[in-house]
Amino acid sequence: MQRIGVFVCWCGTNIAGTVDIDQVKQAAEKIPGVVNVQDYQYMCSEVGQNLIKNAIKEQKLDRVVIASCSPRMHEATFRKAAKSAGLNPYLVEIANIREQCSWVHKNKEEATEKAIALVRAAVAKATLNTELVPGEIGVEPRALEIGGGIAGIQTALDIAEAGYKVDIIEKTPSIGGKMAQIDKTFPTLDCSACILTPKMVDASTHPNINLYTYSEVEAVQGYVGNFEVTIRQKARSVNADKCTGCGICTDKCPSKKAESEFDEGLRKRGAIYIPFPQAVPNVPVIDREECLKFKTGKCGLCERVCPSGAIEFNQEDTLVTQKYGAIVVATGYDLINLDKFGEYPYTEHPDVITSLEFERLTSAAGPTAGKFLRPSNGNKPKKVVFVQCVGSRDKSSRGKTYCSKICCMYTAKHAMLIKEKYPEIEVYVFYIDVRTPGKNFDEFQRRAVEEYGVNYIKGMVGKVFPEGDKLQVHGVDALSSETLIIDADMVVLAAATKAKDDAQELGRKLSISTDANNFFTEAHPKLRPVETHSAGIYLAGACQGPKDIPETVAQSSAAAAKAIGLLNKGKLVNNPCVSQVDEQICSGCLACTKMCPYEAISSQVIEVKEQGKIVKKTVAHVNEALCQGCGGCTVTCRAGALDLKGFMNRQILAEVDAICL
Amino acid sequence: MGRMKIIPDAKKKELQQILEISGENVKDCMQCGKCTAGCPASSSMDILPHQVIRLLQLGQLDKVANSQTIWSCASCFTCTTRCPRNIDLAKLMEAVRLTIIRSKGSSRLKADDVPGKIDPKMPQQAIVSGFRKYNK
Amino acid sequence: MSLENKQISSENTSNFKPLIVAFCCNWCSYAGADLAGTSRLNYPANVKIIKVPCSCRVNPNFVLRAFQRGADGVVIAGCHPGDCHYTSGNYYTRRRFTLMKNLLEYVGLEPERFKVDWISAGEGNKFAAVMNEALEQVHKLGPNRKLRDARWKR
Amino acid sequence: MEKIANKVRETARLALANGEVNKILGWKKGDFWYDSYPAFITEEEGTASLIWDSFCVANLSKYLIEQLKEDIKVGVFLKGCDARAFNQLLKDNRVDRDKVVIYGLPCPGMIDPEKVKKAGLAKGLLDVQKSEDEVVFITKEGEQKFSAREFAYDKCLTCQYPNPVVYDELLAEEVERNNTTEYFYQDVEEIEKMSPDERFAYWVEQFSKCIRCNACRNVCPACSCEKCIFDNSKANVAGKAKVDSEEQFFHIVRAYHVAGRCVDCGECSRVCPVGIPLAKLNRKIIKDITEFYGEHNAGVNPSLDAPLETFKLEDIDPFETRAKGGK
Amino acid sequence: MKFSYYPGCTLKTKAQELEKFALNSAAALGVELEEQKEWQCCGAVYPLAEDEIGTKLSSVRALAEAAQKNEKLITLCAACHHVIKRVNEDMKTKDDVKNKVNNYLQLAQDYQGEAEVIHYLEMLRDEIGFDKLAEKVTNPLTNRKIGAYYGCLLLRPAETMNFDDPENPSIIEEFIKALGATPVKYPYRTECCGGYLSLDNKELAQEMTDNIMKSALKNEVEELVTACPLCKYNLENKNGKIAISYFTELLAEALGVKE
Repeated sequence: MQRIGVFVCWCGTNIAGTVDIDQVKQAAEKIPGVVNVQDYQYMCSEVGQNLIKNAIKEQKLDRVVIASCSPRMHEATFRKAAKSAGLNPYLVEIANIREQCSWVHKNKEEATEKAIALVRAAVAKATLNTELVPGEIGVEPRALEIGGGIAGIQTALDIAEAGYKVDIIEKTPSIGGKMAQIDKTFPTLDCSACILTPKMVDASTHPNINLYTYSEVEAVQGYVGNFEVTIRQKARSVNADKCTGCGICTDKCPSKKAESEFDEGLRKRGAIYIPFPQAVPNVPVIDREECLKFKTGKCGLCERVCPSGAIEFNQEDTLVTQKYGAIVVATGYDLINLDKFGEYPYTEHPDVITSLEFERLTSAAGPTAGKFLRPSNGNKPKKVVFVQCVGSRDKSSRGKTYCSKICCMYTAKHAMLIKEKYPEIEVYVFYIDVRTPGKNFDEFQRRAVEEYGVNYIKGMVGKVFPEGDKLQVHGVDALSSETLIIDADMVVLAAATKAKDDAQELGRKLSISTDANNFFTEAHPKLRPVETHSAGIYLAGACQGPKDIPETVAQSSAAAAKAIGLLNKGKLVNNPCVSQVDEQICSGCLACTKMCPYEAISSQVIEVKEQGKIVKKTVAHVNEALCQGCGGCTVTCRAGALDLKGFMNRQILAEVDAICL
Repeated sequence: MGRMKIIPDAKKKELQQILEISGENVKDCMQCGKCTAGCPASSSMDILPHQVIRLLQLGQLDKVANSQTIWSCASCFTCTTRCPRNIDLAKLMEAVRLTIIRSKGSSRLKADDVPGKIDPKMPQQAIVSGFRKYNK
Repeated sequence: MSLENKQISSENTSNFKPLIVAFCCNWCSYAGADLAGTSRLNYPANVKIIKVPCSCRVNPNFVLRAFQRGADGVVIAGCHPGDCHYTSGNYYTRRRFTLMKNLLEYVGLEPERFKVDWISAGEGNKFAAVMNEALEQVHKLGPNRKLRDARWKR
Repeated sequence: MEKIANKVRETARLALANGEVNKILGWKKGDFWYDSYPAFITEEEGTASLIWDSFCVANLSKYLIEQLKEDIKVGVFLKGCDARAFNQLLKDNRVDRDKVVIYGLPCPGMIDPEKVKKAGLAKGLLDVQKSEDEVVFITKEGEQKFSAREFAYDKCLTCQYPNPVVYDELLAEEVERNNTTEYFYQDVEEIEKMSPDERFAYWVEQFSKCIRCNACRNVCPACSCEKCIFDNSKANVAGKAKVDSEEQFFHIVRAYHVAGRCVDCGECSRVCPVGIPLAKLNRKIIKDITEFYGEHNAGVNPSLDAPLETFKLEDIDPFETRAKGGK
Repeated sequence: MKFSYYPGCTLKTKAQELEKFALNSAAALGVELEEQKEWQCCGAVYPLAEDEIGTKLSSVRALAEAAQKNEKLITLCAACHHVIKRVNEDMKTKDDVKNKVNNYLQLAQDYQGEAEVIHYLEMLRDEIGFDKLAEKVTNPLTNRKIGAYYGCLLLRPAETMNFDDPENPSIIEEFIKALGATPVKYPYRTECCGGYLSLDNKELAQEMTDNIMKSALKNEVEELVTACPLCKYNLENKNGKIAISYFTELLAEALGVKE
């Protein structure tokens, strides 16, 4: 028979006000196996903890049940106390009689009755508790950065500076991301390229950083400290070691029909191309869907003109597998597709553009060399209308319910950029609310109104009617309740931001969750904003939710700090509440291996004695380092050969029985 | 004429009835004005579509019921289709119209008036629609 | 109807104090229950919670055992689909208990007696509401005699 | 069928003779007109006793688990439903495909002796012969012909897979059966239509007959655990007292354990000595799986994931009471 | 190809051409439109109130008849299409409406939204295909610049009507192209003509149609087509410069079955 001690906490009046402590004590004393019952005002205090420690030693307790607040609050505290008194911490059980009893029930009699039932259940479970010892696992001192935008670059630089190796995987041919496309940044209006390009160069030259551009995550295996990631390096068709970046191939390429991704389709590019002049690495890539050589077998001009023989048409995708201790996800965002917003004829009319296209149109390195001209006819516009919240804060099926967060500020920036270069252009901004929380943000937006004379109109645009060479904008000024018609030359739409289309797919590979909008979910919205529910995987930037550059950079450094902290540990202890296989009972059907979310169960062949003979038998085998302890396999296992330590079938059934007494 | 101060009252029984008949939740509206901006009939409305919802949010049903607006609405569903908050304003307009014409003797269109309003080319559809919209 | 079931149904129902056993996943629903506590929301004391790491740890055996031992209602609460701490545990819960719930109804259990719901760590309100609703419905149905083992007296 | 029966015997004899297999698993005749037993034959001459008639209903695939523990190669005769069972065992790693030679027998449907007895035709019956759609009862007095459907097992009436889905050699032409799917879940729907109390009363009556003989478990190709949880005292669910609650527990869990894995061979109902319609539980689950997750015929395509071992993000969610967001 | 056909009142009186040409063309295309036996007026406007049941019954009768015959229900008049399609959606999704209507109607079998409602234009697009239609044109309407006037009722609300992109539709333009004519897009083609306002507020209706006609003129539309008798009336009433016809008339002409 076990020697169980029960400790009932008053929590001041928090518990004692609603639960009759004496009655609970009396009831606990009657439970078989309970040899010592004590109460105290604050069991979590040092005095309270000493009470427990002394009882363990003096009464030779081998199980401890504490009736107190939620285990989420102080389970760790009490386990530590038990450990210091020489008791395995997993022999401690908590009966939650505060959050789930005294705080939610008013009737003292009923609350007391329930508290007793909860204590009974905790004792029933504790009776069956066993000593559990966590194992130790090593940590691979290398981090992986998925995404090479500003978030990825910042995180990688921070980790590299701390002395750890970092690999950056970037899907496109160059690092830089959205920030590289942006002309100026708010709220200071400094040039985006001027502040980003040096960081891109730093990342490419840092001895601890290795770039995998034009690459994607193929598969992820392993667990915190020991991830094994397979990286698919897509065939660039150009040998990066031989290429000098001279650019002759891109000039000579006869196919110039493809739309430049970097210039948002406002400019054409060749089939062999460098995305933008400052690209890192400065190595071209062949777009095989556009290239004449790949399409027709003829051409091969680039190969002939390349002075260093770097063109390799027969290159194939290569797979690289690498071990990492930590992973930071920084895959960024996209703008939503505006096809369904036919009232703003974005797909029909070239002078209706998105905000990202606007960035390219005002950029000195953009298709118009920074001259702000109408895409339809190359003339300078006289009136420009900005429409905010296109698809943001939109509950309908074509939009996103959330606020895209960055549009108020960049629209003010766009308006100012126009006014600064061309004060004579009339600028109108339709908005629902202007949201500018952030250092110097509101001042920035007010400057647009007060100094630059941008016309802010609270209201939306109903429809844009192309009339002749004008865009007739039908809107409303909700403050004066007047309907407006503006004969504009250009309309700029602040399209909602969205998570990357393949976020869910990547999430599945990494075993991290996404929210209803496909943004990755942080472990806690306030207290663990850069961690995920999967240990060792962190989030940075807009892949977690809409974010501007300052916030992205802050979060990136935070994620880097978390990753560095992990890599720095060298060793980790794992959760001992993992699944175990009863090999005698296991029939080897391996259904468990199929459902395990962590691929922690594999099969192994063992030898067993059956009727005097040694026979080989296939059984399931749990990798305790991979198992996270969800317990899902225990239900898949019909025979009950799989059980979860700390939450064994017998323990839970005992709790059910005790509660139903 | 001085300006009256209104007392917001979103719990009024009549208002609740409007919300029930329409099945719409006016609280969802954030007053972006897109309904008004796109309304083809707004020129003959004394209260603009987004103001209709605002007044309902404030419990000022009377102002809406006494407006020309509800009779100018052609139920063209342009606002319904574009509303970023999924509010069907056409249904709210209808609900307000119904509370008026459902009370006895309050039909807006009397049978006797019809001959004066139609011409030989006018299709049945117009007359039936009109009766359904203006009469009970 | 066999003898033992008759005994139960003749129990005095006027003082009926239903018992609801709730299996709550550690990461979402148990935390949601804690939040209900921290927010001092009220729900009846007849709801008793058993903590499991994930809703996918709940074996149909546990549910049957609870009914066997006298529970009048059973609730399984887990993270919302997509939010599982273990990424996909609750998707299995959803499939398993979609079938199990139908099977239990097929052998005659009233649908109101067995529920599965998704309650996040931030949904203290929902936790209280779900429990209140479950209790109210079970109260209407009266004491459960189905699947119950008459040898166990509560 | 007799022609095919000859082929059965010849095939078995040859296989043993040329050493293709060490043992043959088939059927042999019992004492009565309706009896047939599994036959385990290792000698050539033994093959003469093999039969193939309208009473070869027993599913032989599950015997393979035991047989294959020896290091031998076994030849086995499998009908459509038996072959699905074999696939399910294969999926559960309970049999080794390399150690089995399957002789497939397209099945014209088996005759239910109970139906014959009920019709009062059993008396003095010497032999029963079946051809295509007709069944002939032979007594001393003479012959009587009936439509075969009248006397077929219920499970055969709704059978969707009369032809083996896996075999090494097919011993006859594939058969065609026009069983409509509308009829398919009639038994389940009858129960679904009842009120909860009626359903409970129905099942209590059925379950209370249970004598826990485990015949259903032993015959079931999806019940192949080395040690059943109900025999495992550590699992703490092994209650076997003769009380309703424990019988209900057993039968509900039994049905759940074969969910998505039951090949709908109906053997559980057939072998139950007290006549509990166990298949109606299994078929309820099959019906639900089909409705919720799409058709899944266990044992037909062993490469498909079992419904309870996988999921889809967009699976129906009967539990979402307060939807997040939206109107 | 056989459909259950619901004509509606206006087609039997003021809009007889809409129907006549539709039936001629259907015959030429090998499509059988079987007119429902005892159809009743749909009410011309969809009852927007949640508590309206009586005004939905005639639509349900038509739907139930089509469902019973296991045929798609085809409509011609935009208003009828709008009403019947939306009532069908209610019968599919609103339990309250479903129960009340079925309680009232006491049909042989409860109606739960089984029928599929399609507009004649959808039939041309989805059942026949505009490419196939183009092959059957014997009298192509070459060199005619035709504008589509969509109006409201076919397009909106988008999710229920599921007819075309409500802001940038293309079905009628594709139809015009299939007949060999040149479709002209003009920005007001989906704006409201005023509908029933022409009964009670003629000035407003006038203003609304003026905007549409101006937009059509400016974009050099030579003739307009529509599927709605009331739209046709409103547009016609105000204008002499652009001819307005039903889309079926164009169809009949192109198929050579106008006379």
